[in-house]
Amino acid sequence: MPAISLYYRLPALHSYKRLKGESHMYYIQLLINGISLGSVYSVIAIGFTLIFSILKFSNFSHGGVMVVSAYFGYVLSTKLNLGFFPTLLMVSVFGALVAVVVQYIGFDRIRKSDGNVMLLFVSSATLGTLLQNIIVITFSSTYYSYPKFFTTSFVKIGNFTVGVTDLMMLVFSTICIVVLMYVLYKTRLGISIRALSMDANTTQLMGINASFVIAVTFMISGCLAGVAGMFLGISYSLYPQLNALVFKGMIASILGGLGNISGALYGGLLLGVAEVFLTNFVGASLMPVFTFLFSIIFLLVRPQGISGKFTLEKV
Amino acid sequence: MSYYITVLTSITVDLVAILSMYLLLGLTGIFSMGQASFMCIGAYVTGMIATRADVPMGVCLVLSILAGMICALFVGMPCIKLRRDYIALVTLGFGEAIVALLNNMNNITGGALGITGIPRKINLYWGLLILILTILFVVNFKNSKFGRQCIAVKNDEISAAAMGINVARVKLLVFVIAGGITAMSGCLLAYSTTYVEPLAFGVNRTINWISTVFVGGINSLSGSTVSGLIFGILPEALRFSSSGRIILQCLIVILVVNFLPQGLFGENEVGDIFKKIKRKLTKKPTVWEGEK
Amino acid sequence: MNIVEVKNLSLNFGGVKAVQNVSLTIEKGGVTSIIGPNGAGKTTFFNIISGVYKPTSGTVIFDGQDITGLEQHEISLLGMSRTFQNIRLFGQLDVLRNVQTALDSRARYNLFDAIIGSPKKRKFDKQNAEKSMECLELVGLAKYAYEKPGSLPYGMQRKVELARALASDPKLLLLDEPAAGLNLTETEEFIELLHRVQEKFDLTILLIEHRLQVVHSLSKKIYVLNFGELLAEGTSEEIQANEEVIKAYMGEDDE
Amino acid sequence: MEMRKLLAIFIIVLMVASLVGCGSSNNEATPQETTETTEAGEEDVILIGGVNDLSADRSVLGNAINRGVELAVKEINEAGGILGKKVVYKVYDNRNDAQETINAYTRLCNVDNVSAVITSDASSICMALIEVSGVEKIPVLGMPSDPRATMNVATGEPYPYMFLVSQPNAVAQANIIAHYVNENTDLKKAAVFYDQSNAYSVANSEAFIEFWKELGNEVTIIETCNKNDQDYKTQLYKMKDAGAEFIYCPITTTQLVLLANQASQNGIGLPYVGAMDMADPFLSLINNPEDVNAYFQAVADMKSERVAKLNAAYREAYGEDATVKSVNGYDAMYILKAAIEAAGSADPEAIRDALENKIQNLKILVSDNYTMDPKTHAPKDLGMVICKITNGKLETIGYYEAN
Repeated sequence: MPAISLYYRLPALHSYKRLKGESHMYYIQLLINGISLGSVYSVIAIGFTLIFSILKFSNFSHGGVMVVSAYFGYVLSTKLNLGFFPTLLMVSVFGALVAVVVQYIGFDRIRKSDGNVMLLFVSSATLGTLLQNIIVITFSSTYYSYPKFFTTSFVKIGNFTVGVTDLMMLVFSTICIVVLMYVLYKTRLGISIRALSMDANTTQLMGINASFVIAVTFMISGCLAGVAGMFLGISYSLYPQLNALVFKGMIASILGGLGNISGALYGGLLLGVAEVFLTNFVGASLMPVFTFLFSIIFLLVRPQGISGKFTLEKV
Repeated sequence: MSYYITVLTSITVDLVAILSMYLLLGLTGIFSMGQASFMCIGAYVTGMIATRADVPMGVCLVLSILAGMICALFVGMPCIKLRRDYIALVTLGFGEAIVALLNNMNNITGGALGITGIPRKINLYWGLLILILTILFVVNFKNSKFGRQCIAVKNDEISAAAMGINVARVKLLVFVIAGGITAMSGCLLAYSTTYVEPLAFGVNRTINWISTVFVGGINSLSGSTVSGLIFGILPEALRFSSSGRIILQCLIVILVVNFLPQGLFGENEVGDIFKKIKRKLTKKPTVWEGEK
Repeated sequence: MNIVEVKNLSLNFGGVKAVQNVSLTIEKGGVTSIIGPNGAGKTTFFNIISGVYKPTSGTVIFDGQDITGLEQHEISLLGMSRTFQNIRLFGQLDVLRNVQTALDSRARYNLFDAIIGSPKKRKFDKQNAEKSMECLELVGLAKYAYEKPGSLPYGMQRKVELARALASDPKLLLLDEPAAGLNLTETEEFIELLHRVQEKFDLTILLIEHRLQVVHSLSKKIYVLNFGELLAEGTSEEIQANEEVIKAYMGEDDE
Repeated sequence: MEMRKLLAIFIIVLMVASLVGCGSSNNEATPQETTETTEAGEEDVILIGGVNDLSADRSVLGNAINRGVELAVKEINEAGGILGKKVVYKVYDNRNDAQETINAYTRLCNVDNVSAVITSDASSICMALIEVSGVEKIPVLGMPSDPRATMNVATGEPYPYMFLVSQPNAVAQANIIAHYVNENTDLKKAAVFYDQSNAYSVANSEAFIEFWKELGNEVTIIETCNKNDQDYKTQLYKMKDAGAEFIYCPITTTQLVLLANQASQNGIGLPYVGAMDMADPFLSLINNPEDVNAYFQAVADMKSERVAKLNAAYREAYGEDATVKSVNGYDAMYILKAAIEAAGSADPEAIRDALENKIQNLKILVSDNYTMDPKTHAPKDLGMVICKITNGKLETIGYYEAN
C-alpha cells in the first residue's frame, strides 16, 4: 500500500466547455432543472407558510408529517399494490389526518392559552423529531423505495429532458397551488382562513369558528406535506432524514415573504434555480456559502420578500 | 468513577452553550437557529491551534471567544434590524455555510474528516470553573441595566426605543456576547472530546438547546440551567434504551410546553428568594397615598 | 420660545395620506393639546415626532435641533418622552424596573462595570432605583413597586406609564390619549395628577385627546387635526366656538 | 397556579426518580438490551460492550452492524460460549455524536466493566474514542474507513487500543478498486463524484484519485455534493461533458439512488465505479436498474454459501435480508472471540495483546486468512469481493487483493 498524504487537496476542475458551444441551450436545461427542484421546495414552502400565515410560527412538524406520509405511501404501494393515483390520494388524506392530530396534540392548548409563539415552534420542532424517530424505530434497519409507477423515466421536449417524476411533481404542485388559490380566494372557508391570518381577534368576534378554520388549514397543509413526501420518496428514495428538507421550505417561504402563499411558490422556485446555477458556477462545494450570502443580500435589498407587503407596525 | 466525571464534564460544556441560548432567546428574544455553528467555530479554532502548537488552554479559550464574537458581529450586523424571523433564516444559512467552508478548506481544517489529536485538557474542575464564571457573567448581566434593557426589548421593541434604548445595539450586543459564549463552549468541547468534525454542529443541536431553555422556563436563568442539567443527565440515565430515550425526551418537552407554558421555573430565580427576604427585612418604601 | 417647530410635515402609507402638510409650533411650558376625531392622524403625528415613523416630507425641530429622521432612541435621549395609546409596559419587569428602564439608557457605566459589579455600576443602579421610586411615589404607586404591571388595574398601568415617561426628566412629554379607558373619576384624578406633575417638573406637555372636554381645563393652546390636515388652532374658547371644528365632530357619532 | 406548580414538581420528581432508579440499576449486572440474560455472577460471563449509531442519521448502518454482532453472540453462546463462559453483549446508542460516544464508552468501561467494545463503521465515532480508549484501556473494535482512527499518521504508531476489523480502510479500498478497474477493464478516464461532508467519501475519493493517477490514468473532473442536496443533474452534465468514461462515486446508498435515477432520467449512461454502498438493496431501489452498469466492492458476496448461515439467521430474527454491514458486525464479534480465546482470559489488556499479535490466518466471512497487522492495527492485505452490475444484473466476480 503506497503512502498517501491525507491532506491531499481536491482541486475543483470545472469545465466550461458548454460556454463555447450551444451555451444558451445548456442554460435553459439548467433552468428547467432548477424549476423542477424548486417545485419540490415550493410545495414544502406552501404547506409551511400556510401555517405561518395563521399562527405566526415556523411549523417544523411539517417535515415530520412529510416523512410519515412518505413511508405510509410506501407501505400502501408495496404491501397493498396500490397504483400511483390511489396511493397519492390516500397519502394526502393520511397527511391531512396526521397534521390534524399534530395540531391537536401540539398546538391547540398553547394557542388557546395565548402563550408565547415560540412555544408553538418548540412544540412543532419536538413533534417533528418525534415523528422522524418513530420512523427510525420502525423502518430504519434497511433502505426502502417506492415501486416504479411510470414506465418511462424521462420525456424529451425539444432538446430538453425532463424527468417524469419531476414533471409530475411540477404538474401536481401547480394543481395544488391552483386549487389552494381557488379555495383561499373564492370560497367562504378560504376567506375565513385569510381573515384569520390578518387579524385573529376580530375574525373570532365576527363569528368565525377559529378552531375549525385552523384545523382545516392544518389539513390542507398536511395534504401538501403528504403529496410532497410521496414525491420526495419517489424521486429521492425513502430515508428518515427526509424531513431536513423542511429547512429548504422555510428558506423558500422567507425569501418569498413569510406568510404569503404565492410568495412561497416563487421563493421555492427562486431557491431551486439559485441552487442549480450556483452549483454550476461555483460548484456544489461552496454552494451553501453563496446561498447564504445571496439570502442576506436579498433580504437587505428586499426585506419584505418577493411578494410580501411591507406593513408598518401599528403603534 | 471516571464515567460520571466524563458525563458531568460533557454536561458542563453543553450548559455553557445553553446559557448563551438563554441570553439570546430567554433574555432578549432573539431566535437564532444556527447557534451551534458558533460552537463549531470555537471548536475548530481550538482544534486548529491546539494540534499545531502547544499553547496553554487560556489562549485557545480567548481566541475562540474572539472568533465567535467576530463571526456573530458579521452575521448579526446585516440582519439584526430586519424582522424577527429573518435572523432565524440568516443564522440557519450561516450554519450551513460554515459547514461547507470547513469541508472545503480541508488543508487547514481537515475537511469532513475533522481534526483529531486535540490534547485533552479539560477536566471536570476546569469545566465547572468556567461554567460558574459564565453563570456569574450572565447573572450580573441580567441584573444590570443591560439585562433590563434586554427584557424591555424582548417585551416591546417600540416602547423600549421610546425609553431611549438603542434596540438594534442591544440586540447586536447580546448576539455578539452569545456568539462568544457559544464559541467558548465549542473550545471546551474540543478539549474534552479531542476530536471535532463539522457534522456534529447541525441544526438539531440548536433545536435541542432551544427546547431545553423552554422546558426550564424561558424567563428564568435558573430554570434554563436546571433543565440543561436534567437534559444532560436524562439521556445518560436512559442509556439502556436507544429508541425510548429520544421519544421520552420528546414527550417531556411536549408535556411541559403544553401544560406548563412558563416552563418548570416560570419567572422565578433561585436568587430571588434571598432578595425577597432581604426586602421584607428592610424598611418598606414610604407610600404616597395621594390627595384623597 | 418654541420647543417644537413642525414644518410642512407629511406621511403617506402606500397611497393613504395619514398626515398632510401639517405645520405647527409648541410653546415651552404648559400643556398644548392636539384634538381631532378618530382617525384624524393624531397618533401618526405623534409617531413621526417621536421617531417611530419617518416622514415622507417636512421637518421637525425639537429644542432648536432638527430631529427629522432620527431614530426613536436618539430622540428620546434628547429629552422627549412619551406614553402610548394602548399601554405598552414591559410585562416581564416589575413596576419599579419598568420605570428604571427610562433611566438605564442614561446610566453611564459599561459592560465591564456591569459584569464585575463595580462601585460605579452599583452607584448608578442605586441612584436610578431611588429616583424611579420617587416617580412612583409621585403617582401614588410606590407600594406596588415590586408587582408585575399586568397584575395592576388599567388606571394604575396608565400611571406607571406616566411615571416611566417622567423618570428621565424630559423637556417634552407626549401623552397619547392618557385618559382613554378611564372612567369619569379616574379621568379627573388623572387631570389632577397632570397639574401636579407640570408644577413639579416644569415641563412641556403635548397631549392627544379626542374628547374636547378633557383638554378644556388643561391646555393653553389647542390644535385640531382632521383627515391628516390641520383644521384649526387657538385657545380652548376659540376652538369651542369654531364652526369647522364643530362640523368635523358632528360627523362622528360614537362619542 | 397551584396545579401548575404541582405539575412542575411532579415532573422534576419523576425525572429525579428515573435518574436515581437508573443510577442504582447500573451497578447490578442486568443489562437491558442483551441477547442473553443470565442470573449467574460476573465470573461466569464475558461482558462485551457495543456503541453504535442506532438512531439519527446513520441508523440504517448502525443497526445492521449491531444485529450482526447480536447474531454472532447468539451463535457463540449456543455453541458453548467463549472459554466456557457465556457472552453478554450490551449495546448503547450514540446518536452518531462524538460526545455521546465517549460517554457511552466510559460507561461501558467503568460501570458495566466490559472486556472489549465493538463500535460503529463511522470514522468520526472511532476517532472520538482514540483519546479516551488510551485512558480507559479497554480495546475498541470498529470499522472506521479513515486510517487516522487506528494510527497516528504523523508518527506511524498505531493507537494501542484502537482496532480496525473486518474490512480494509478507505485508502485500501480505493487501492483495491483502482487496481481492479485498471487491470480488468478498459476504463481510463475517471470522473470523481463525492460527498464533501462525508468523511468516508472524502478519504476514499482522495485516495482513489492518487492511485488512479499513479496507475497512469486520467481524472478528468472532480465534482462534489453536500449532505442534503437533492439535485445532481448539474454535476452529471458536467461529468459527461468532461469526457469521463466512468463516474467514481463512493457515496451513500441514498445518494447513489438519487444519482442513478437522475442519470437515467437525463440519458447519461456512464458506468459507475463505487465503493461498498452499491451492494444490495441498491439495485432494488432505483427506477431503472437496467440503465446501471457498475463495478463495486463489498466485504462479502451476500449470495454466497459463506454468508448463507448469517442470512438465514438474520431473516429468522428480523424478517429482513441481511446487508453487508451485518457481515462486518458478525465478523467483528468472531475476531474478538478469537482474540479472547488466544488471550485465554477476558482481561482487557490480554485481549488487546491478542488482538494485536495473535489474530492470524483466521477463517471468517470476509476472508479465509484474516490477519491483523500489528503495525497499523488494521487487517493485513485484506481483499474485497468485486461485484459487477451489467444492465441491472448483479454478478460477483470474486475475491480480489490489490497486491
